Amino acid sequence: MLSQIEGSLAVARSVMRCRPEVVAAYPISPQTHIVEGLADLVRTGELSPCEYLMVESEFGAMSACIGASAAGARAYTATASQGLLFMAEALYNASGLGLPVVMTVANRAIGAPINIWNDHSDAMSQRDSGWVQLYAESNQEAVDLHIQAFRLAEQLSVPVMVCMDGFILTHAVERVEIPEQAEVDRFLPPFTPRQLLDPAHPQTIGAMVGPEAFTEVKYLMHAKQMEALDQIPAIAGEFEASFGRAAGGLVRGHRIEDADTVVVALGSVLGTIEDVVDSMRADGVRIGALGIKSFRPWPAEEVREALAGAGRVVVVEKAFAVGAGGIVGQNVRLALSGTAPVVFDVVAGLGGRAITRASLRGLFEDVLADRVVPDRLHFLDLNTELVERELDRSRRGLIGAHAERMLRDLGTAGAGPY
Amino acid sequence: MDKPFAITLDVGTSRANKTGAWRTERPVYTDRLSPCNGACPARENVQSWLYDAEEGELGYERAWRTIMRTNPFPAVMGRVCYHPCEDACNRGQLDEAVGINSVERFLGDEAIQRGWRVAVEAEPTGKRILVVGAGPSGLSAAYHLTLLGHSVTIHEAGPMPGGMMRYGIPRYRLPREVLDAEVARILDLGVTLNLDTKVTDLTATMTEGGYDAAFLAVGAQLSGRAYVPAGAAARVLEAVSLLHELEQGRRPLLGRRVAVYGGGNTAVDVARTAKRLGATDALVIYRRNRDRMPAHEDEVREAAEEGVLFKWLSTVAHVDAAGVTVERMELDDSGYPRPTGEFEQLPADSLVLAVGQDSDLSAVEGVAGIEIENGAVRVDRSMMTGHPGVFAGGDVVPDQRSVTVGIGHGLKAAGAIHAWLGAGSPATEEPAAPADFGTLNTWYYTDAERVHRALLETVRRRSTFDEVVQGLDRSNALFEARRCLSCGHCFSCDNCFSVCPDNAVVKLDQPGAPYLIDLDYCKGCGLCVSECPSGAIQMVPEDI
Amino acid sequence: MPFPEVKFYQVGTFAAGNRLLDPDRRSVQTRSDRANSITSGHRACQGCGEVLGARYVLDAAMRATGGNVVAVNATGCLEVFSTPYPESSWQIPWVHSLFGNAPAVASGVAAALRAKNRPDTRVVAQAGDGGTVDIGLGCLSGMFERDDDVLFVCYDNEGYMNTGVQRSGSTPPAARTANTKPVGSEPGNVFGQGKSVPLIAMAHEIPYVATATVAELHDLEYKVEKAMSMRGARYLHVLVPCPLGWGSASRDTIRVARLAKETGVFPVFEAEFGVVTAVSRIRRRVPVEQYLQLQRRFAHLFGDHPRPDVVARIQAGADRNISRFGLLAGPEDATEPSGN
Amino acid sequence: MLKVRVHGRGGQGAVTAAALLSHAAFAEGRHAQAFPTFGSERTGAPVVAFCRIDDEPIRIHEPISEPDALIVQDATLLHQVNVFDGLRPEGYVLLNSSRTLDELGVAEVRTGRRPDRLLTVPATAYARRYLGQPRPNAALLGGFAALTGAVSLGSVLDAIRERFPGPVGEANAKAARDAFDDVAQHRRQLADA
Repeated sequence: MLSQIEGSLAVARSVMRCRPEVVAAYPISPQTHIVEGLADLVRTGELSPCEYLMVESEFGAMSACIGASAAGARAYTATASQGLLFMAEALYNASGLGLPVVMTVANRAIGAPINIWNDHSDAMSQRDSGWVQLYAESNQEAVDLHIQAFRLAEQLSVPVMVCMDGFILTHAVERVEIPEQAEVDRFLPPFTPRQLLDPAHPQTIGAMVGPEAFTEVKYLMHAKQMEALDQIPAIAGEFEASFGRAAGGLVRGHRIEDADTVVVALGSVLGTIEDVVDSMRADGVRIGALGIKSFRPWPAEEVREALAGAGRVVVVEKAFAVGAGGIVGQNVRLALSGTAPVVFDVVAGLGGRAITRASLRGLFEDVLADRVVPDRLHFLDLNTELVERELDRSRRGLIGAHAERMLRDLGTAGAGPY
Repeated sequence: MDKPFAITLDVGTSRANKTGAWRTERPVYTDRLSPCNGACPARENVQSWLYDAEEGELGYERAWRTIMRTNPFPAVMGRVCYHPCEDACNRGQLDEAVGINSVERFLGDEAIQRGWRVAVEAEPTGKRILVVGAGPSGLSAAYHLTLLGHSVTIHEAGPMPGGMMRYGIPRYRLPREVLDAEVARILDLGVTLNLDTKVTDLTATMTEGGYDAAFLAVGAQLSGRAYVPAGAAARVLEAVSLLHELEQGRRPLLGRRVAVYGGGNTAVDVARTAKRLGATDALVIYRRNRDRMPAHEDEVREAAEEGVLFKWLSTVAHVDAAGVTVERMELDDSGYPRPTGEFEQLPADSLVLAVGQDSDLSAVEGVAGIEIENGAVRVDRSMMTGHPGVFAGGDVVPDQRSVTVGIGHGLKAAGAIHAWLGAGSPATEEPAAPADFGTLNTWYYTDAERVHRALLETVRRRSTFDEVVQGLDRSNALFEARRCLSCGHCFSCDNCFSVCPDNAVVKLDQPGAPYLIDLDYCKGCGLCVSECPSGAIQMVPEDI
Repeated sequence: MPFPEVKFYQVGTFAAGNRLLDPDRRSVQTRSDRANSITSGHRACQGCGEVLGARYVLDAAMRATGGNVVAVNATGCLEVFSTPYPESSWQIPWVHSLFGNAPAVASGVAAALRAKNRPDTRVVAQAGDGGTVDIGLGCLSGMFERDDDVLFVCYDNEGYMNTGVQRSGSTPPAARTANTKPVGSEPGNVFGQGKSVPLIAMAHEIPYVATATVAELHDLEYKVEKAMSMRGARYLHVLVPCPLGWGSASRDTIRVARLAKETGVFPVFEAEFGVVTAVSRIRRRVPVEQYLQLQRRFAHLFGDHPRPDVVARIQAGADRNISRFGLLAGPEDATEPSGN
Repeated sequence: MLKVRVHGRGGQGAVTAAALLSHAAFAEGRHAQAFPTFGSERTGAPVVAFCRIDDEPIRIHEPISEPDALIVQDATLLHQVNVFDGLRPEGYVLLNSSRTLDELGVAEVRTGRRPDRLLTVPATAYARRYLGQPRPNAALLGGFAALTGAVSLGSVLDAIRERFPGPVGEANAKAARDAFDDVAQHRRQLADA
């Protein structure tokens, strides 16, 4: 049904269509509207049978999902930011046990300093937790990805995270098509667990595994994610066939066929980037955009293939590895190793700073004009004056080649917005 | 279900891991010697028959038959035994000893009432055995020898069987119908009893009768000698003859004030009897104090209740018609009485001497090989005298003198005679380790106060010969039996099965062998041993 | 009322069973058909109190539910010694997730069973004291306050034994652990620390809270059976001596537990909806020394430089328990633990 | 694409206003995107919400810095924040006030702009009249429909009734209708002038 609806509520309805039997959640902005919506749906009986657990923490939320899933129930939760970190231990456990829990992450920055606005630091911090990570670029896609997520999770017995930008998507009221129950039921069969807590067939779940088999267990986890690289596009294709619209998949290109500059990004910023790309195309610039839909598993081959023809690759991401560089950027470099393209790492939209078309266009033009040093981390819309002042103040702490080079960068960067 | 590798396992698979390999010690089920059994002169397996009796109606007869394997006089024992078993009973250290004696009496009376009997199952051996004396020891020997298939003849000098059971123990402690019933049960097995038949020359009697072996058990029927200066007209009697007369229905003249000289049970019995014969004063004179008195404390207590008076630390210096002159004694450091030279006059119409008894050994005087020492016949460990084939027991051999001891001798001698006749080997089993209090885990025993047998009210005790001590009824006999701790013996409480952290105790549910240690898994922690209430498991080192 | 005394004069009340006792009055552990929820071959130390407690509790729960139990286990000795790949000692459905989340995992299992309308399958969650009173307390409180249909069992061996005997929130005062060594003016664990989770549980006013030890099997099984007859969040705190961590002889495990109760050091009671309803009275009161001297973790209080002052403080604590719970008087005299 | 910025104070429903507007547009089969300035502002603090309306799907996700229209729920904001920041020359302004722009001392906003697109409406007064409460949203949207024609009054009323079923919706609808007439008449006067 087509409706003008807030992203969070749309996701809540989509999750309802997936018939979760246990929802356990702990409130944290900007995830709250999703679980509030589900709580309502459970109370009104629209979602039934389903148990809604008001747990005492995100750690408890994920733990309850682990228990529910082990008991053969379809389990769902949602969180963000600090909450995701508070779950971290349980995330690894859910994936280690191969429990097909599905979780929405309403992406939000991580403190300190405390900041409730959007970026990808939370999800990126858990990129190695063994969870599949899918990124939605619109509320429609968020709705569609959840349906695919349950299918994927239960097909492979692997937990899946659907990432959607906090506030930007969760709180945006937009036109969204929410699938009918019958359609979803056709697409998503009932959950048949691979392991089950059942007095009729007792099993020991969660054994202690020593050096003799731990490597193999982890290898099999990895193999499962590699298998997901085939399942994700297959499921996306099936979804498009039965729902009549495209969503998900591994990567999605926008005007990359003949592009010699390709912007790589994930999440809601893609729409804005595509808008800039189109306007620059109108001016004759051969630029395109590549959206990463599945960050875990990392579709190295697909990325490599998509970027093969490009000379420049600009990775715009909403998180970075402090003291190292871009995270998506590093993965892109890995995918491109041994090939031509120059990769630019740009961090943007940290802690909710708006990523405007103006800034993006300025960035792309600078890149095209070789005003940006490749292979180094850049910060979009950085207040260079301010940081210079601050660095000056503590200059004593900054000596040595690396620090000096950083200052030089600031000097040059002072010219541009990044 | 295609469950994930390694993280999800099939149940119960750890049984493949044989943890028994960790063990340095292993638990072993064992039977220890219960203190009651160790203390019983009649060699009764008390723990075992109490175990049977715990079952109530279903177990009473089995319990009685267990007693009868060693002692043919349960009803008598249940009255006259001074029950050293109860003195030894571990429960005494917990609350109060189990009333073994009262349960035994209950079982004995049940048997008489219900007419339970034993039968000779052994094949006749064709051997003839002479038993001299139909007292506890002789009758016991006759009983056991008969059950072993021998043909037994008893020569009894007196007119009635029973010996000291009849002549030494007043009827108010042992009703005669009880004694007669148990004696009859023995005779009914086919024992020949010749009364008023005194053996004067044992070897002669044996040759004449063609006996293969003999058991001498004439007891100690002669009053002990004690010189007491007596004036003319002094009335002095001897305890044993007095009790004999009484048993034959005569009423000896004692007067209203009776003094009894001696500290043994006989002395007390005489005093209590005197009371019943109408004496207003019955006074027991003893040279030491109450603590050192040989008489059993129950007897002394009951006597006191009946009004018998005691004069401690006194010896009789002189007796005449006026009464008794006693000299006060004092105990030296070794507890031996010492004269003080202080004298006291006590009014008394008669003095009864109860200063011990001697055996009439004329039957064996001069028999080759038989040695007599301080009035007793020397025997070896198997109760055989220096004369091959001649055994002796009861009061004629140097040992404690009591009915129970005598019965024990009879049992032991019977086994020895049986062996000597080549029909079996003498019993030589290693005595098991004692089940002393420390080996028990008494926590597990429910608190339960002992039930005491009721006593006849003292008025009737002063005037009649009715039985003083009453019996237990069915319910409290069961209660008392169940107070037994089964020291040193498994009674299937399932503790070991329950407390094993490794499920290494297998429950077999078989009588006799209830459990088995599964050495594949037993780690040797020893919990089963510590938590066994009765100390019936012990740890033994593994040979490594 | 606590476990009613069986007036069987030999060993009716305290031993596991007795050949003459009606089978229904014997302990579940005496039955050849007991579940053996955790079976042989596990790697627990000799004389381990925890594995004993686990089998007692789960077998009783299995019997009470007709074999319809699902177990959730926190990280700790019990989990480690029972499930090293490729062998499991469990014979019932069992899941281990993490150290601090057993209560929440159990809540999830219970929720799943509710959603699947399987009310007959019951959930038992278990953890050591570390997983209960320390790292798991947040989740536990949440489970209590939601009144989820879970019986949570804490096997309290008073320390982090799996990691090498470190202090936990339930390590008693003066006890030696790897990080409370018997050195300094206050040797061993300091006084005034630690917490009573049973009382904390009572503060949630959940249907049932009880304490027990591995020394009194009937009492323990009675409490499990009672707990399984109820719905909602229930808490059972079982004292399980650890020969390794306590420095007691492996054969003394049950004896030590018994003394903990008989000294008053470990009060054994029941509470419903936040109110103490019954206490197991002390049967043969003994001074704390008898309890302490069986354990090397208290050895520094005796020996060459004895600390009667410290022992006196421990005795005082035991005496407080005795008067607070009325451990010498009848249950009706039990004074309310403060805070309720 | 029409880009609308709503200024208000926490609790006055700026976000709701933007959402209702997007619903009205959606009802007309158009694409609309309403979103708040995401924050943890508390009651009384100045807040902003946005709404984009277009005939094409809207894929951009950035705040609106150059609005085509402004809805100001609270005139006291005028001297606190620069509500007119980035307002396009041909832009619209609807101010909730019973006073005129001159009386409010913001006449200068007229310079280079069409005066008939810069109006005030006593939305709170209408709200008080029908709701008995100072909830100016519905009235402002009614007025906005009249001022810009971006959405029809009917769509606005539908959105309002959908959001607030029953009497509350009806009362709001009445306030919206009055504000619509008020603004429409006001515009005609200025157009004629």
